[in-house]
Amino acid sequence: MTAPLPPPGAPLQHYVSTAPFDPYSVEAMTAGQAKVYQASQLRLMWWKFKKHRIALISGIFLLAAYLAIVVAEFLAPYNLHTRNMDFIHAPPQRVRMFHDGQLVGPFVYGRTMELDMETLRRVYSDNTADVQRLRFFCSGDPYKFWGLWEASFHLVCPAKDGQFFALGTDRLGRDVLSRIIYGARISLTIGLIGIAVSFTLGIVIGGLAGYHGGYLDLMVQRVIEVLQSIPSIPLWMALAAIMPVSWSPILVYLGITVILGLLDWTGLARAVRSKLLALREEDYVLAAQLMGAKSSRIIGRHLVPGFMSHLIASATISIPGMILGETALSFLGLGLRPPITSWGILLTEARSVSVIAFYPWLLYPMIPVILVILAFNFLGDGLRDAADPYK
Amino acid sequence: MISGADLLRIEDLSISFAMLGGQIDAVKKANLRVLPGRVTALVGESGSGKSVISQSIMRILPKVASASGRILFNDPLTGTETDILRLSQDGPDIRAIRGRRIGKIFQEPMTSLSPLHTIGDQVSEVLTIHEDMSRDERYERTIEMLRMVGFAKPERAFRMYPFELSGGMRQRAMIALALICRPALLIADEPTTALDVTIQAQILRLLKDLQQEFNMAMLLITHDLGVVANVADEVVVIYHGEVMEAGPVEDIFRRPGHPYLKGLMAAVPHFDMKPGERLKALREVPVNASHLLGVSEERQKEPGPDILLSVRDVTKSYKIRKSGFFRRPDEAPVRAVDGVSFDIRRGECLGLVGESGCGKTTVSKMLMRAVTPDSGSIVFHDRNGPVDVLEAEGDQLQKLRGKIQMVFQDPVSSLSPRMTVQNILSEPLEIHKRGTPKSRLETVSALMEVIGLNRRYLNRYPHSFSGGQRQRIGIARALALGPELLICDEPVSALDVSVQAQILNLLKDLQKDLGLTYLFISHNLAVVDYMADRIAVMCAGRIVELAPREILMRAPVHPYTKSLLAAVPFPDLDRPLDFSTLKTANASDMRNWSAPFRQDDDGHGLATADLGEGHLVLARSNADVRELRP
Amino acid sequence: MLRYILWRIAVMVPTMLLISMLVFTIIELPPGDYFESYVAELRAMGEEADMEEIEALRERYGFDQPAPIRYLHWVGGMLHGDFGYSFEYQLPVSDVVGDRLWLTVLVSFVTILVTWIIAFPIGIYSATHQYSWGDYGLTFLGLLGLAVPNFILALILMYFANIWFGTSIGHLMDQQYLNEPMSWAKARSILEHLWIPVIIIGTAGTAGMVRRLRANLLDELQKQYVVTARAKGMNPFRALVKYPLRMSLNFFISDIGSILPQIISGAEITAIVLSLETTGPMLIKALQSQDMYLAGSFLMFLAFLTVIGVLVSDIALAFLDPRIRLQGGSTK
Amino acid sequence: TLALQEPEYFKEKLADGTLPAMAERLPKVPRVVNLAAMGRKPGQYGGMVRTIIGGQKDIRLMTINGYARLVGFDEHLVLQPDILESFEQTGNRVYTFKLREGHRWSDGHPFTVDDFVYYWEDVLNNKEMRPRGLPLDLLSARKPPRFEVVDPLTVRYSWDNPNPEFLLKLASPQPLTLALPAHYMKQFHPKYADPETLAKLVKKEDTDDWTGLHINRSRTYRPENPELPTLDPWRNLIAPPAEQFIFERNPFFHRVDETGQQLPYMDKIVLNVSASGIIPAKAGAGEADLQSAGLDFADYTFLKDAEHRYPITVNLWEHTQGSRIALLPNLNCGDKVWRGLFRDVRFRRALSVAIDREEINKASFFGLARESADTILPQSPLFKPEYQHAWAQFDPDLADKLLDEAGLTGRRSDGVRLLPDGRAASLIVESAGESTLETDVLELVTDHWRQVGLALHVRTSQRDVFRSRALGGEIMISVQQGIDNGIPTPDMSPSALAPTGDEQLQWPVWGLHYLSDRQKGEAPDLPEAAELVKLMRQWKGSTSTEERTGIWGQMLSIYTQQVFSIGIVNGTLQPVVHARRMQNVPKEALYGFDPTAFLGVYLPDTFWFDRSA
Ligand SMILES: Nc1ncnc2c1ncn2[C@@H]1O[C@H](COP(=O)(O)OP(=O)(O)OP(=O)(O)O)[C@@H](O)[C@H]1O
Ligand SMILES: Nc1ncnc2c1ncn2[C@@H]1O[C@H](COP(=O)(O)OP(=O)(O)OP(=O)(O)O)[C@@H](O)[C@H]1O
Ligand SMILES: [Mg+2]
Ligand SMILES: [Mg+2]
Ligand code: NI
Repeated sequence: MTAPLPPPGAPLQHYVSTAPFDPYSVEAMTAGQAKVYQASQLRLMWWKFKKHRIALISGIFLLAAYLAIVVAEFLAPYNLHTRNMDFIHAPPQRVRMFHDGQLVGPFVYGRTMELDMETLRRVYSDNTADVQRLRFFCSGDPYKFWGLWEASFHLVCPAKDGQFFALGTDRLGRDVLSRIIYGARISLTIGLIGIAVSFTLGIVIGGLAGYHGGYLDLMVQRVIEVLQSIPSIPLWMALAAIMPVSWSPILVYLGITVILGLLDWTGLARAVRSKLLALREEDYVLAAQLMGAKSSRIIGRHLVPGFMSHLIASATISIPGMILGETALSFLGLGLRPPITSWGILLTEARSVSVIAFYPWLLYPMIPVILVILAFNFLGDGLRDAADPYK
Repeated sequence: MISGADLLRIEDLSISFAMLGGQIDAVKKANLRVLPGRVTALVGESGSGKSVISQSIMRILPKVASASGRILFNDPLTGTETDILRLSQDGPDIRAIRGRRIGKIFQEPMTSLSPLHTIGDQVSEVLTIHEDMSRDERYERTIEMLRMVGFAKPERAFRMYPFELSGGMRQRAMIALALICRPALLIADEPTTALDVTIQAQILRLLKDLQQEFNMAMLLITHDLGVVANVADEVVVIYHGEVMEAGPVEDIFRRPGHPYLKGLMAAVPHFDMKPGERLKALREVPVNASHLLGVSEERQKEPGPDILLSVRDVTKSYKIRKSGFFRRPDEAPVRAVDGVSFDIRRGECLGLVGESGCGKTTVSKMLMRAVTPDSGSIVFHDRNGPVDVLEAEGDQLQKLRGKIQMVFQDPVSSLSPRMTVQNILSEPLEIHKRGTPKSRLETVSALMEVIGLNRRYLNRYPHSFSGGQRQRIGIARALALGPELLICDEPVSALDVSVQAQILNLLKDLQKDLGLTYLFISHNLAVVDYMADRIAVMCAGRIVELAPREILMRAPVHPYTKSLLAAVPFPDLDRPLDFSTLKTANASDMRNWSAPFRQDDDGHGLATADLGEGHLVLARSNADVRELRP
Repeated sequence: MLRYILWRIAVMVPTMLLISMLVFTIIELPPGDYFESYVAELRAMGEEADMEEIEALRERYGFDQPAPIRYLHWVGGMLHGDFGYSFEYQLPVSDVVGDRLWLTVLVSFVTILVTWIIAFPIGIYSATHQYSWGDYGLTFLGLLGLAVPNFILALILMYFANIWFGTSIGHLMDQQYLNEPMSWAKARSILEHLWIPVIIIGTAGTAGMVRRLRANLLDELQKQYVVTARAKGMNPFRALVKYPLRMSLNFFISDIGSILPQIISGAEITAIVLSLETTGPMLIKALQSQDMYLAGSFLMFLAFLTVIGVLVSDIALAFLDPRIRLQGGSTK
Repeated sequence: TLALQEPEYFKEKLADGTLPAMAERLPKVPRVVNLAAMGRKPGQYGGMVRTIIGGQKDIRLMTINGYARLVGFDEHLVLQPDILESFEQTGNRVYTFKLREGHRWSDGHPFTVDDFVYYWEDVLNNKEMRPRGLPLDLLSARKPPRFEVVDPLTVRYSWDNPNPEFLLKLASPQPLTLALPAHYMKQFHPKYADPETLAKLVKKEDTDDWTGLHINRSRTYRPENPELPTLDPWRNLIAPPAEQFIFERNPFFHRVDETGQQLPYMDKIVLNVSASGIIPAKAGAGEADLQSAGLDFADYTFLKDAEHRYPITVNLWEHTQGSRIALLPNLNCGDKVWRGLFRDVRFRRALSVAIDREEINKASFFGLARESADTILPQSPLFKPEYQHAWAQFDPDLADKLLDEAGLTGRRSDGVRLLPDGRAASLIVESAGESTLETDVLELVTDHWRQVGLALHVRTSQRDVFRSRALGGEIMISVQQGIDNGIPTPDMSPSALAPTGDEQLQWPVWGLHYLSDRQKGEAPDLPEAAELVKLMRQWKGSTSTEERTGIWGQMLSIYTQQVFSIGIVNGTLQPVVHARRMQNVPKEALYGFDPTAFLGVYLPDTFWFDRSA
């Protein structure tokens, strides 16, 4: 029942609703509302996040990627170091299902290599008589799982005495696919650790400077200025010079991560600081202060969340920088060294015109980089939306 | 009178919000209309969907909202009828209407202005968009408008930033912004909540004038039934998104039909209330005060020093900027607070009233040490001895924070936009490490209950609440710690009278049960009258009069107090405001005051004169006390 | 404000001093000195070096003195415009740098400009059309640029630009214009070559700008004052530019200081791959061969640019946000 | 007599008389290069050659490739007078040089004995110029030569002790200087110049004193000073710093071909400074007309492919190094245990035979290289197959046995052997990480050595600091190329086989001892190394080729048997790109710094553009 309206311009009649009225009646909560009100904030965010399809897919993809690096040895058809001197610079092999019109299951044709002594190129051709069926959950190249346990169990292996180079081989005849899978270990972690370091520093230092202002700010600003003034390459070179050479590759890797993180926080700190300089004048900050909140709490719970979108965007944007930042180091001969590998190293190794002209499959490590970066960004989008109270 | 058409006709308007856990129907099939040149008042409980309706008229609902029904706007200039809901979201058609044909005063003026642009810029911008004017013309027009809404120095206000203005001043800037294009329809969402009664009267007058001169119609959303009685032609009463009662103002006031409306009328605080009389709220929520706030028994028993807080001679001035970026301030700084002294006794409620922009908020912030005074002292007399508020550090300060709490004038900006209500309310407890996560959740739920908000809102963010709901959240947060002194800066301005009654009763109960002390800042004199034991009147940074409630209300001495009392609107059709007297008197202008209260030319400054019975008044230092008595 | 600016400028002096110490440490840090490198290099070419001669050189350039004294000498020299001597080029540093400095500045500024010109519209578009195909598409493109390492992008662009357009490999201009004074033809040749490095260096920055601008705008677009602006009847685009965009500029402005060093750092490797006539390759080479005064001068120059950038950013920030300007000085 | 033909290039100058006619420009007896006899074709004048250098310093390639020397090698590495009309030597002690009459500097000023005198008296023996005395190359048994002007065209240098390296130094790619254009240099010398003008010049150049100025202006190896008169085939026109250097033909150059054309044929050489990384790309894009520097075997495929697109030809020349890549165990390593092992020949041999050279050859060199110890090439008259095969076979069992014998019997759980003191045997190899080739080879070697229980770690640092670190004993093993000159004749110095220099990373401390004439470093305490030093001294004192052949044989035998450096492959190939129209570029040749001076001994001044092609 609704209040009637008089025709346009006509005088208004006194209308009184006759529906029963109980001031205490509160509309009963629906089951949905009950669930929502009891939920924790994280839960709420998860619900909101779930609605973002692409973010969800990205999240699952990343999760899978991180799971994959745990069992890289198992997933990779070959060992990281396995070389095939007879299959140097072999182009990718196509996985086929049908041979002579008959379903054989996944297989590849055997390869024959000829040396073209005129151009000094290796010419590969498929030998269509040689059907090499792939094996699954099989025993193949031996490896040391996590460097600890000897094993030789693989998800997929080439036929006995056959080859399977899904993404081709490099200049030492190593399987590109396997190397990409192994490289994910470093590439997927270096970024996160680096970002964790740089974001912690950036937010804490920038936050304190921005929130407190005054002399603290002045000092912090000068430190940032000084750090920013030195282009990163000389800094890397200098830091790499300090890094003890007797370090194991793993330590070097950690060192590099930390270096990347240590050098990356300044920009963020400045952004945080200048944003906080403005935000700290808001009433809700004052309110928190008057409640007796410490600066850490004010920065962490009130100010930084207001800046979350920026932080998420910055973080997702920094990830490629971290994954690839190490390539710049490798480029200068300062980065990771074999036996460790990473996507960055794989790409650095591919840096020549001949690769682009003749062996483009060596550039395939770019694909996981792109996928991961896209995934992180969409994930970031989803997180942003989930944290956005207006959604 | 009947011009043949409604200026605005809302038919079957329903508005709902898509939220996690199901949608919220904020407005259900509402019908209402505004006649040209007439005022339709929309009254209703806090959270009943008034603001949402007003937003839908401008097509500025948030993205999550969806509206259905018809909103017909009949532009008297062109004579065409447009269904606003059919227009494209931000298309040229709707843009031509917004700001020019329909002006809107937002409920929360504090946050509705951009912090990065000057007031002048934001106000004159409307002209830039809709009128073809030169820069100078725009400036002139803006200055004039600012003056009309009560800025004493409009040129100065023109270049000020919103954060430099007091709450009332921002509201006036907002009004100026809405009116500057002389719209055919003004949607005023609680336009005078932050204004003292004299300025409120001035604004109401201005609106009336515009109404007459330009045939401006108005959709007035307000909780102040006094204002309704004074300006409205038709009234629509809305409750939970549904229209409960509608009719001409006469019918509504003289023959209220619906129990809700009757309840509203009954809940209005009035000046003739007997001591100890309670307001009749629509809903009574039983409160176990000590349990709610977790206050220890000892505190209730132990009396402590009589004076809780003493303020001596505090002064605060702000620099004035010239328009240029590089120029140094060359005018004398403005004294926002000028030599204010007073005491707050334990367990009392000290009312603080005064002109908008006179420094009330500044004073209260100084008590909290949110603003550092230029000079003066503030001492908090704790049970364990006095604490110098301005000097306290570390642990002492932390303890003090727990003992003095504040309800902010602007509820929107004082709530962290990215925290849910639950987090907001439990935060003070977390900071002071009270209780366990579970007990905190209980406390929070209980708090929600006493302020009349449903528990199901716990996981919502502040922006999704109505103005009044947010204000209550602010109150609940201030109460959470069970402070000894609660500073309330306009705590109920956004609440309808029934909820207001509920909240005021709660505060009273707490005062009674726990001996809470209040500094109660309000423009609503009836509320102050109901709450306060003593009342201080501020004007231009000074306390001009301070007296126990009865004395001040019945026998005010200071001319400013008198004019304040004279400007109170009553929710009674038989006691209309006399706009003609109000027009002439600029109540806060010292020159309009009688001689003993003016600063004279031969160097006699002003000093506080004691009239006995705790009645203090600011008068010329050589004035005779008897002379001051009326 | 004027006082603030003067004060900020005064603060730059100790900052620069501090930087100079850091720079000196960095160029001193690797073991050995230029003369070591010199011998090593001769040896790499199969040549032999006369040890006695090298000792003499060492003495001549004061390398037998302790580091602090050399530092003072170096800083003192710089103060009156003497940037030292490049061992590698056997010329005073100021002679070596030549065109490279302004070519670096050119590449950097064009890159920054292009970045902005592309990033702003796209950022605004992405924010206002969140989750549209355009948003996804542009995001994808931007991230693609970000995901491909600069040197690979450089190689690919260089290779295909040569094959398709016949652009000569690398460099900022065609060979015949090297050493030539500026002319229209030379300017054209520079423009023809400039796009490759600009794209390469710019891609990463653009994507970052777009994403961050988008994020900030998305936040601001929800604010009440935007609703107010809409209620005024403002054109949404103009409203966007005036209100939320200005708010979101905060991060952007605070970044100004670091844009230049970032661009220049990002450009170093690209410059090496493309063999650009900019300071990058020369700097890296100088660092590697420990041609310390040359490296030091470059670093100090870059540092100076950065410090100026930070100054500009600080002042711009104060311009932008009155809250910072009027209350920023206070301590909490 | 020849019918002289003027080059087109000087037409204008000849017309306006700024340049005298060719007959006057040439020495009375020019050096006539008989191209037909060399199997080449006489050419035509003209053309500009574009070439790319990896850095400004590389303009020294012009001096190297130009290869105008007082005495120089010919294609068959036989010493020939070049700038000199003739030379004589007696007992490797007395050297008499006869100049060509009428020979002129590139500015037209006569080149005479005065130029030798100036350099000897006012530069070499000037205390301010050379406070530490003469360069080592001019000393024999620490004593300087006597310098005499025999007649206006003849000078003589004579020592008391034999100095067999003297002529080799003159013929080297970085030649020993004996003369400077006195007429030009005198303006920078206080003995001749007006003190005030000189002071002004010094100030302008911002050098501390006149010596700096003099050094700056007289650089011949890096022809940076366009004003400095030269005897090279081309002279520089551009002063550094520059991104491009242009060299034009020297009108007074002393060589002619048999048809009476003055060499060089090609008028101009343009050197573009580029990052070394993109030289292959540029060469493959037809942007170089003659290019070898900056190209590597790995670029061959790309360059060959570019032949289809651009008018270029790619040839493969053979490197002259003893080993393209060699591992040098530092016998002066600071770590006692390691030092002991490195000095144990069994250990060195084990390291060597553990390497599967065939795999490396296949992977990195297409199987075209020669698996070999670090020694001389078959092209050398001194070559014997036993040097090549000495401990260069792949025999992991033997390696295991040798290692066991050397005392590395203990093994860690992962199979890595334990040192006598209980540490794991992990070798740290220093690499400059400059080329992927090095990285690849090291990666393979890592695997090979791992098979015999040795762990290898690669540490990358700047090559620049190798020497000082090796001297300080900080380096265990380093990777470098092997012996420079893999095609020696008995008359060439065998110094690379003995500890004679501190840049020899297998024994820098001993090398320093020899280099500083026993002043610094330590004497070799390994008998075989000491023996090598002894033989080296013998070679210096010997005067007959047979004796030298004998010494060479002994040294090569010791060096390879002792495996002082672990060679991997040699005879690797170097792509040399040239414009298809360019004639006289040998299809196959030897390529190396020493002794061929890269292209130098093949006389690039005789290359020419065939305009009809
Ligand atoms: N953005 C939003 N999202 C979800 N719910 C909303 C939103 N805005 C308002 N609401 C809900 O809609 C209802 C009506 O709100 P509205 O602001 O119109 O109330 P109101 O009548 O103006 O009250 P008040 O007098 O307190 O301002 C409230 O229950 C509120 O919680
Ligand atoms: N940050 C500031 N900078 C400059 N002036 C300020 C600032 N804050 C307040 N003021 C000035 O101080 C005066 C007092 O402001 P205050 O907010 O205390 O008024 P109020 O009494 O609370 O008014 P209202 O009732 O309208 O809220 C006003 O004139 C205001 O313009
Ligand atoms: Mg409202
Ligand atoms: Mg106020
Ligand atoms: Ni140094």
